[in-house]
Order: sequence, then structure tokens, then C-alpha cells
Amino acid sequence: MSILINKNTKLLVQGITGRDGSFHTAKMKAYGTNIVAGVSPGKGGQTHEGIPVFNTVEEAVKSTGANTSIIFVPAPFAGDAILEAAEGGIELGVCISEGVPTLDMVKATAYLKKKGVKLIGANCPGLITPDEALVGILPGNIFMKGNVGLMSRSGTLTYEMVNQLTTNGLGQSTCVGIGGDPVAGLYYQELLQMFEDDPETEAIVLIGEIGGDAEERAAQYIKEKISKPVVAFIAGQTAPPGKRMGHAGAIISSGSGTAAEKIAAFEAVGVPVARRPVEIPVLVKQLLAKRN
Amino acid sequence: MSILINKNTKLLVQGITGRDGSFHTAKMKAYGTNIVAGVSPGKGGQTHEGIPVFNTVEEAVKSTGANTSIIFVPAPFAGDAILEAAEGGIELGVCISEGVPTLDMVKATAYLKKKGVKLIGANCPGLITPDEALVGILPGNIFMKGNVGLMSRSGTLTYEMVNQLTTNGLGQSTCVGIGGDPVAGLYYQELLQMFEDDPETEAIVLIGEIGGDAEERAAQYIKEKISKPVVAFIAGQTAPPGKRMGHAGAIISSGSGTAAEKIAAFEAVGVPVARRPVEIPVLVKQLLAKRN
Amino acid sequence: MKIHEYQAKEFFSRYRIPITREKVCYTIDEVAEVAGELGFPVVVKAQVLVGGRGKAGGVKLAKSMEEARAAAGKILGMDIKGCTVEKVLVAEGVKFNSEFYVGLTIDRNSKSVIFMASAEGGVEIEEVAKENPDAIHKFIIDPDLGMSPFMARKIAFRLFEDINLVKQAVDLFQKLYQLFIDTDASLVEINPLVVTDEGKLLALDGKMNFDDNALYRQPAIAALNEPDEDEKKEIEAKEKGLSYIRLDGTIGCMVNGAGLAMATMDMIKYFGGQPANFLDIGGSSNPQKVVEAMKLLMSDKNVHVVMINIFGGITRCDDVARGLITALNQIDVNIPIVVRLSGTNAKEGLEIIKQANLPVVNSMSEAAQEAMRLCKGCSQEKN
Amino acid sequence: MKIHEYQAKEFFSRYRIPITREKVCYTIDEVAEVAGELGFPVVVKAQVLVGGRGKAGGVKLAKSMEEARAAAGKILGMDIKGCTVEKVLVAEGVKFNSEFYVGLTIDRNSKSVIFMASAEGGVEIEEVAKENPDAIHKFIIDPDLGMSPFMARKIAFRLFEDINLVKQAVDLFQKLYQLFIDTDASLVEINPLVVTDEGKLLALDGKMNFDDNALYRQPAIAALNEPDEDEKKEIEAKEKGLSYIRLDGTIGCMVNGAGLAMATMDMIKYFGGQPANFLDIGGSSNPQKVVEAMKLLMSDKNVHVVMINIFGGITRCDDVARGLITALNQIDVNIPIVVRLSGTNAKEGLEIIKQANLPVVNSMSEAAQEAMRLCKGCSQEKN
Repeated sequence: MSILINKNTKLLVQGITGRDGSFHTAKMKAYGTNIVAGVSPGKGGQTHEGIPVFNTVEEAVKSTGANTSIIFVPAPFAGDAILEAAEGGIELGVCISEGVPTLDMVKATAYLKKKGVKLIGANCPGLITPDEALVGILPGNIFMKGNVGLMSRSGTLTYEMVNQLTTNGLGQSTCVGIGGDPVAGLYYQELLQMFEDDPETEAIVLIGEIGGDAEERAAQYIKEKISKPVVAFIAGQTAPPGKRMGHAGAIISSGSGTAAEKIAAFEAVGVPVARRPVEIPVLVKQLLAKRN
Repeated sequence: MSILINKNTKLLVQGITGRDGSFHTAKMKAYGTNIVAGVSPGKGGQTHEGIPVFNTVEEAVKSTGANTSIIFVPAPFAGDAILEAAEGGIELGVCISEGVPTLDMVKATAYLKKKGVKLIGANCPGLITPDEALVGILPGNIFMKGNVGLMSRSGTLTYEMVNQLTTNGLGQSTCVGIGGDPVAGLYYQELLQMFEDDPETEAIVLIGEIGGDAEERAAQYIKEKISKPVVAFIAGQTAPPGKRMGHAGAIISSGSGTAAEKIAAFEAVGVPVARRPVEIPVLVKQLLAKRN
Repeated sequence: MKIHEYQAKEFFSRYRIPITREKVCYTIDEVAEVAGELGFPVVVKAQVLVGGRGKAGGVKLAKSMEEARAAAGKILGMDIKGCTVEKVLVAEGVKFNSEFYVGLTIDRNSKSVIFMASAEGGVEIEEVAKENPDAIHKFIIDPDLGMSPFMARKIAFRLFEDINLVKQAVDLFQKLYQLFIDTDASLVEINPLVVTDEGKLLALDGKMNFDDNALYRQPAIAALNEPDEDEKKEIEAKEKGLSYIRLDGTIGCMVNGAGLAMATMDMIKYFGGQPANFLDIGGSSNPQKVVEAMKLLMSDKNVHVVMINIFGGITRCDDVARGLITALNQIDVNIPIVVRLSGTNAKEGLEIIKQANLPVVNSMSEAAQEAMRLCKGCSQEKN
Repeated sequence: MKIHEYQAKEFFSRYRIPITREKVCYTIDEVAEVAGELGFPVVVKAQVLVGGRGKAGGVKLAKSMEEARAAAGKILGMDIKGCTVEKVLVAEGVKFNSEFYVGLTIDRNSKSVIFMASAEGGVEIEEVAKENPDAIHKFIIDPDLGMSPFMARKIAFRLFEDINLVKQAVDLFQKLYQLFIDTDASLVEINPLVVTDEGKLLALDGKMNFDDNALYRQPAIAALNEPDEDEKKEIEAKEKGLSYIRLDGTIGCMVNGAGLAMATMDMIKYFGGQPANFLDIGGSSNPQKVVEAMKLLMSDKNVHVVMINIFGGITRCDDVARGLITALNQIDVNIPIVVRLSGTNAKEGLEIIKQANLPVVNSMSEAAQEAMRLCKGCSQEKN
């Protein structure tokens, strides 16, 4: 088991012939992901990296049974690509594109909800179920199959954390980079529930950031619904108020969404918060030991 | 039992202080319908016919628990009124207003579907469950409690049919006027299924009109899903092609949607079609006798 | 409501949908002038609000000034299905490779706008629909998304392989949808949409119908309405709250409700008669409406008997009866009248009718039969 | 991206949202002229892109020409939170009964636009949010419906009882929402929205922020951008693919990824140090980016040590190492550098670093500790 993606994932790549799409298609394929189709309007009928290319998502899904799509199209067209995936019969979309206008995401997420289609991102590194499927731009080699579920708003910080877990013998069930944009697809609560329901996941690592109140809400959700051990980390403890730190999400304004508040929220519901990445595996092991 | 409305219906009247709204509120109340609230922006806090009036549907629902709403507002505002009902927590909207722009109905029905809210109309006479609730402008006195479910695209023709049933001792479970507009709420298929599932209904009368292919689809649906006896009638056998007969729906163009085609469609699936209203009770009695 | 081809194409042009260079003309001299400006060949097309102008000879290609004047002379004043041609559209003749059909309308089943596209353009789409329905691709447009680029692309790839044509089509389809929405249209068609020798998409002919219910918020479109004689009568009736359509029979009917009115006509036919009209007096109880309705029936010289069929709901039968008496006092009615009243206040209404010595019947069937009986008699007298 | 009050109100005016009569002025003489035209009293308001101008004395009421000149003299050139006031807005003084707050922004949780409304207008809404959160009503706007009349009415009835005010508000709210959508705004506020003595709604102050991601399709708005010095540096960095924010510390950092960059700053703080900046070199492997990043760090005189923290994913560590060597050859770097490389091609990268005799560490923690150690040393030397 795992969440969202696994050996049965049949991946479609939207924007497969573009620079990023092409590069990461090769990487994902090398990792062993079952990539069944690509979409690139006007290039239908060709193959790319040995993968059949279609003009539209609908055709690709009908011809190959693709159930998951990763989106590499440029930001101005990403919202439409998400809609096309949902309308075309895809069950899970993963949008890597950075810089998608917020109102495009408002429209897209409303449509996805109506259609019952899941989305990760935009502006995210994607996700991985080690040894089964890589749907994203994460460096596959640092991951190891295991029982820790991980979700994060950040990219490279995720790698840092995963590296800590892996080098300390803690493999992962699924790791999800949810992205840092104001309006995004699946977020902490939905993923917490999925990990809770996944028999393979024994502990959950949640990596947050300053800005917004998603972490505070996640803490509340953990209190109410999650029985598995959760360890958290919050980046941006020293970020100055009112400044954006790369992610649109990372803003502190008027005292809300600070790292201190988020840390307090987690600790109030019994979720230990690591102060440094190295503490993460230690805390996970402690909680797992306590549980067993 | 019955469908859609009954003794537990708590009715809200949108546009209660208008000319039509006011008149029919009195009629419905006199019939015994449980009218709990009215809406008329700017008249919140007043009472009308002894019924409390609110500024918004949301307030009315919160204060009174209204679950059904009848809409009497002028056509240019009817689409918005339907949306307000759905957003405000109403489960069934009944829109009497005539002349609602089609694109307003396209928008409204899409929203209702998303919200899981039911609608009858627009441009319809409403519905009645005899002795329980009248939600519409139908003349209550011609109806009689019983076991025939009736649905119709037309208003006065319905009364004619109901009169035939009642005077021949055939009472009705629920009678629904679905309206004749191009885009409307619940239609034959949904209502056929509701009558099929309603233990009190033993036979169904379907009154159709020329134009569109709703009757043909209903015939197909009856063949596949409906076990109870159905009797049909089609108005407009002599209507000339290409002319509108009052209802926007009643157009015959290029040989599709004619009465002959509709009658053939019903007869092909074993649904007898009355040539004159007087034949309706005869056919119903024959089918009921055959069944028992 | 319908508008002419040249008006539809003015809308296209405003939405930057490519059309031919063209101008509407009212005289042969105008046609000659415009043809001279455009250069030959030109196409001269009758502008009428009915279909089938092609078969009727209302579209002609002219390769010279002489031919243009001749075409205009033939078409202007021509009768097409009862409409006299008062204006023609003169358009540049365009060389093209292939013809397509695209259109938007309302789909009752999906309760949405649908986009229709076919590679079999240039012929009557109704015929394609009958003979080869699979040749028409239909796409439901989600009202929450509108014509999104991906949907436009999906449609375009059904018609074209060349990505350059697909890109032009994506742009055109989005504009066409926006035009449909902005104008509260009920039908927008381009037939044919052609690919010119230069590889450009071009709307050669266009059609637009509009939602009558929305005309109140589309004053610019309402202003384009050109009702014919029958329609004028219908509009006049509508202004009095009546829904009236003239037919060819001899039995005039007055009914409340459209469905019942149609059923009444069917009943007349069932007993071997011919209805002279469809007339729905609606759901109100205003006696004046009955007076107006009687005047309308009397204005039709073919009407030899009047059958009144009322099932009172909102309409009160006594109001109808009172209106009828008033009408008989105001206008000279020298043909028989059969009255059937049921429902709300029927008893009171029948009382009034009886006092006026009018024949009263108990049901629709009886009313139709009685009207037939009286009609035969009166037609013998009159003929 | 932010714009000034006067620019926001120009947008309001274009959308026919009622605003005060007003004009932006750059000199005392201009202020006097405009005040003379408007008639007294007038309000003179500093136009700066930071909040808190009221408390800083940047808003003054003037009842005479003398007072207007005095107010302009005081405000023009004033420093508000590091911004010099270069222009003021001169607006008519309006008599009003009551003040409200209305605003639109994006809500992360509902993934929608939300409308905020409060009867506690005229004060800083952030303070209301903190002290009396229930006084702010929030309404999620369904993107499929937009600001429908019923929703606007629902909001309006929360603020007003008088149906005339409700009607004005319904109209105003719909226009405000359309403005938000049309301009890809991230925030639109009217604070205060007042009811004048004549019973009219009027926007006394306005604020608009925009979604940076959407500026590519909003060229007219992008053209209004007035970056301050720090922002100019950030924009310059962004053009080179870097995300840079200058801070007050002494340890310069260069990191790939925003989250890791923040975590790196936190780590420095954890060991008692102060980061001099946030610097994310992004996910590409272009060595030139590293050169640009080093130049940026060296341009900050407060930087006493550089800490490079790379976790290679898409970024290849050997590319970073190569870029660093190029940078050291191109620019004069006389402060210590600590390098941590992990992930993709870390081994190759570390090899290159070692050959350049730079200190190499194995983890973030170690890197921060080593930077601290070196920084103390260097600061002693430098001071």
C-alpha cells in the first residue's frame, strides 16, 4: 500500500515534448514509473522517449487507460491543462508548473471538486511512492521504501528531511510535495486522512512553513481524526514579518501565520515539532517505540 | 407516502409580497400547506398573511427550517432566486415564473446539480400531493388523494386530465407540472424513478407535448427501469411544423419531436397512449386490473 | 427571434471572426456598385428569414457586372416560402478547399450549451443529422468553464489535422461561444466554415437565433426584429396577453393554457374538423382578454364556428363568461359559439352563459362534436 | 504588487464605484490649486506603498488654503517606514454618518475569493480581526456564480437595514468583485466605505494588491509598479533566476529552494547567528546563477561569511561547485566560505570544492556551526 500513486499508476505527461517535461519524463521512466502516454497538441501520433504522444488528454486516456497526469506546461496554460486532465478522465493530476495565476487555480480547483478529481500542486515537486512510482521532479535516489508518510510545502527541504529519514533507516510509504501557492490541490488534512487510512504508513512527518493557517488547521485535524504518530517541522522561524520568502505562501503579516504560532498549535495537540532537521528521525523513532 | 412534497414540507415563498406570490400564498395556505416563511428583500421583520417575512432565504431557512421554496419573482430575477434558494439550504425549489432567460436556467441548473438541490420548473404550475401539500398554482379542489402519479409539461391540460381521473374515482399520489421551457429542473426520467420508488403510487400518467425528445427518452427509460403501469398522452398532434404553440417547447421542426413519433415511441415499449383525455382513466383502470 | 445572414455576420465581425468582404444592398444599382468595389466573382444572396433560399434560386454566383445585375434583378423581389426578398447580400467570391459546419445551441438533455461540428459542411445540417448523425460531433459546454481552450482544441482536432488550422479554430470557437453567451442566442451557426486556398478559416454563411425570453436585456438585438405579417399578429396578440397562431381551418378556438389549447385542436381533428387557430388566453382572469380574443377570432374570415374551452384554475370561469357577454355586446358575432367551462367558478360561469342563450356542453369531447355539428350547418349557409 | 490609493480609486471610478472628488499632487502649489478647485475642507493624504500613514501623520484635514499648504508642506518629503512621500492625494472633505469596511481577497481554505464586510470601518482591519473577529463577516464567493445579486444582497443586509443603502451596496459589491476578477487582484479594500449625509455610499479610501503570477496578462497594472530600493534588488535578482531578500545579519546564505533556505536561516539562528539574507538560487543547474548569487552576496557589506547549502535534486552539485569556482576567479572574495553539498552529484561537487581548498562540511548543522566559528574570527579581524 501507499497513497495516491503505486505500481498501478498509469501516468500521462502533459507537455511531454517541452524542455522540463521531456527531461523529467526520462527521469521518471528511469525510476520505473509506468508512463503510458504524453500529450502535446499537434504532435499526436508521434512517440517521445518511446511513449505515444496524443493531441488531447481525452484521446490519451481512451487509448491508454492513463489514470494519473503530471503537468509540465507553462504557467499561463497550466490552469487549462488541469481542467483538461479532469475533463478527460484523469483521477489524479500533479501540476509542477510554477507561477500559475491564483484565479486560474480558483477556477480549476472548483471544477476538480465538482468532478471528484484529485490534484497535487501547482508549484510543487510532485510525489513518490518509493520503488513503485515517481510522479514529479524529486530525486528518486534519496528515497527508501518504508512506513513513514511525509508531506511538505517545500521542495528541497523535503529532500533534506527524507535524507535524514533514509540515512537513519526510516523508509517512506509515500512522500508528497504539496506546493506553496495560495490556492492548491490536496493539502494537509486530506493527506493526513489518507495516511491514516493507509495500512502501510505507521508514522507521519508534516513539514510546514510560515504564512497562512494551514498548519494550525492541520493541528486541529490531527487532534480530532488522526491516531497515528505525527512529527512536524516549520521552516521560517527567523523570517522577518511582511516579507515573501520565495514561496508566495511564506508571508508573515500582522502576527498571524508565524512559526511560533504554528509550533505552539502542534505542541498543544501533542505533536512534537523538530527544531532542526536532524531531530526528525529521532522523534519519529521515539513515537514509534512508544506506540509499539 | 408521495413524492417531493407532503405533510412535512415546510414551505418558503420567495416573492411573497408580490401580486402573484401574495395571491397564491393565500390559496396554498387555505389548502393546508405548511407555509413557514416568506422572502421579500427590504420587508424582513414584517408578516404577510400571518407568515413571517425575511430579507434573505438564508435567514428564512435558519429561522424556520424551511425545506422547500416556491418562487414567484419576476422572470429577470428568477434565476438568481433559484440560486439563492439552493445556496440558502432549500432542498426543493419550485419556480413558477414564466419567461426566464434560457442561459439563466443553464447556470442555475448546473449550480443545483453541484449542490444536490432539486428543482421543478421554471414556467410550471407547481405540484400537489392531495390532502397534504399544494406547492404551486394548481386548483386544489379538483385533486383527490389516491394512487396515480401524474407528470405533465402543461398546466391546464393537467387539470383536464386530473379531472378525468378524479371523476372516475382514480385519486392521485402526487401531480407534478414540470413546465415546458427548454431548460428545466426535474423531468420525466427523474420523476418516473421517484414514482417507481414510491410505495403509494400504483400507476403513472405521463402527459407530453410536441417538441424536443424528452418523451422518446422517457419511453426508453420506462422500458429499462419502470415496472409500474404507465399511460401517456401527447398534445399537439395537429400542430403545424415550425410553429410555436405557447410553450417554448412546443416546436416541431424537420420531422423530429412530432406527436406521431412520440406516440410510436411509447407504443413501442408497451405504454398505451390515449387519443383523447377521456381515455386516460379507462386505460389506467385496465392496466391496474391486469396487474392485480 | 431570427436575424438575417448579413446581421449575423456583422456580429461575427465584431467578435473578430473572419468573414468575407460583403455588403447588404437594396437595389440592382447598389449591387452593381458593391460588386464593382469587391471585384469579381461575387455571390449575390437573398436575405430572408426563412430557410431553403438556395433551392429556391436565391443564391447566385456572378463573374461579371452583367451577371451581377442579372442576379440581383432575379433575386430582389423574388418570393421564398411566402417572404418577398427585399435585400441581398453581395459578398466576394472566395476560393476554398473544404467546407465545415459549426454551431452552438441549447441542449435540453444536458441543460447546457452544446457545440456541434461536422466535416460535412455546406449542406443543410438537418439532412446530415437525419442521414448520417455520426458525422455531427457534439460537445457539451460546461457553463462553469465556458469554451475553455482545451475544449476548443478538442473540437478543432476532430475537424482538422493541421495544427495551424487547429489554432485558428480554437480562437474562432472561443469567440463564437462568447458571442452566443453575450447575445443570449439560442442558435449560432457557421455553414459553411471554409478553409481558403491561403489556409485561412473563413465564415462564408452565418445564422443566429435569439432567446425571446432574454430580449428584454438585449435591446440592440430586439431592435433588429423584422416580424412578418403572421408574426405581427402574434406579437399584437401577445401584447394583449394572448398567444395566437393562425392556421388554415374553420373552427376558431379560445382556450386557457397552451397544452389544453393543443389538446383542443387535436380533439377537433379527432372528430374530423380543422382548427382555424391556436389561441391561448393565458392564466389571468381579466374579462377584457376574452373580448380581445373574440375580436381576433372574428378578424379571421375562415372561422365558421367558435369553440371556447376553459378549465379554470387561476382563470375564473365566471370572468370568462362575463368577458364573452361583453364581447358579444361590443362586436357583431354572426356565427355559432360553443362554450365549455370547468373548474374554478364553473357553475357561476355557466349560469351567465345560459342567460345569454349560448349552447353549453360538459366536456371537451362534447364541445368538439357540437362545434362540428354547428360548423357543417353554418358552412352550408355561408357557402 | 501594490498600487497607491489614488490609483486604486481610479480603478474604482472606472468601474463606477462612487469615490470622492480628488486629485494626486506632487508639489505644494499643486495642492493649493486642487484644494481651491475642490473647495474646503479638503483632506491631504500621503501616497506611499506602506501601511500606517495615519499614525505617522500622513493624513491631514485642511479647512483653508493656509492649512492645505501647511499640510502639503509637512507631508510631502515626509518619511513613512523608510518611504519618502513624493505625492499626496487631495480629496474633498465629505460629511458622513457611518463608516464600514469591505474587502475581497483569496481564501486558501475555501480556495475561493472571499468577501469581507464589517460595520467597524475606518480603523485598521487587522486590529478588528485580532480584537473582535466576529465583527468581520466573511462570505465565500463561488467562482461559478461570481458575485450574484442574491449574495451581494445577503452581504448588504449584514451592514445595512435601509433598503436604499442595500440596493446601492448590491450594485457596488458586484462592481467591486468584477474589478477584483478583471484585474487579477489579490486584495481589494474600501476602508472606510461611508454613508454620506445625503444617504449615498462613497469609497473614502481604497487599496488594491495584485497577483504577481498574473501580471503577464495585466500589462496595464504591471506598468504601475513602483518598486522601492530593496524591491528593485529583488526584481533584479529575480531576472537572474534568483529569489533574494536582504536582512540585517552577517552570515550570507546561498541555498536551493525556498523552504530549505528558510530552514538554513533558522539553523543559523539556532546556533546564535544572524542570516544576512534569504537567497534561493532555484532549481536549475546553470553555474552562471551561482556566479550572480555570489556577486549579490558580496555587494552586501554586512556579510562576513558565506554559507552555501545545496541539496541537489534537479540542481546538480557539481554545477554549483563549478559556478562557485568561476565566481571566485571572477570576483574578489576576501571572506570565508562554507560549503555543504548533498544529493545529485554531491561527490563530484565536493571533489571540485576540495581542490579549491574551501572548507567542506557534511550537514546543515555542521555548516551553520562552521559559519559561526569562522564569522566570529573574521568579525574580530574586520572590526
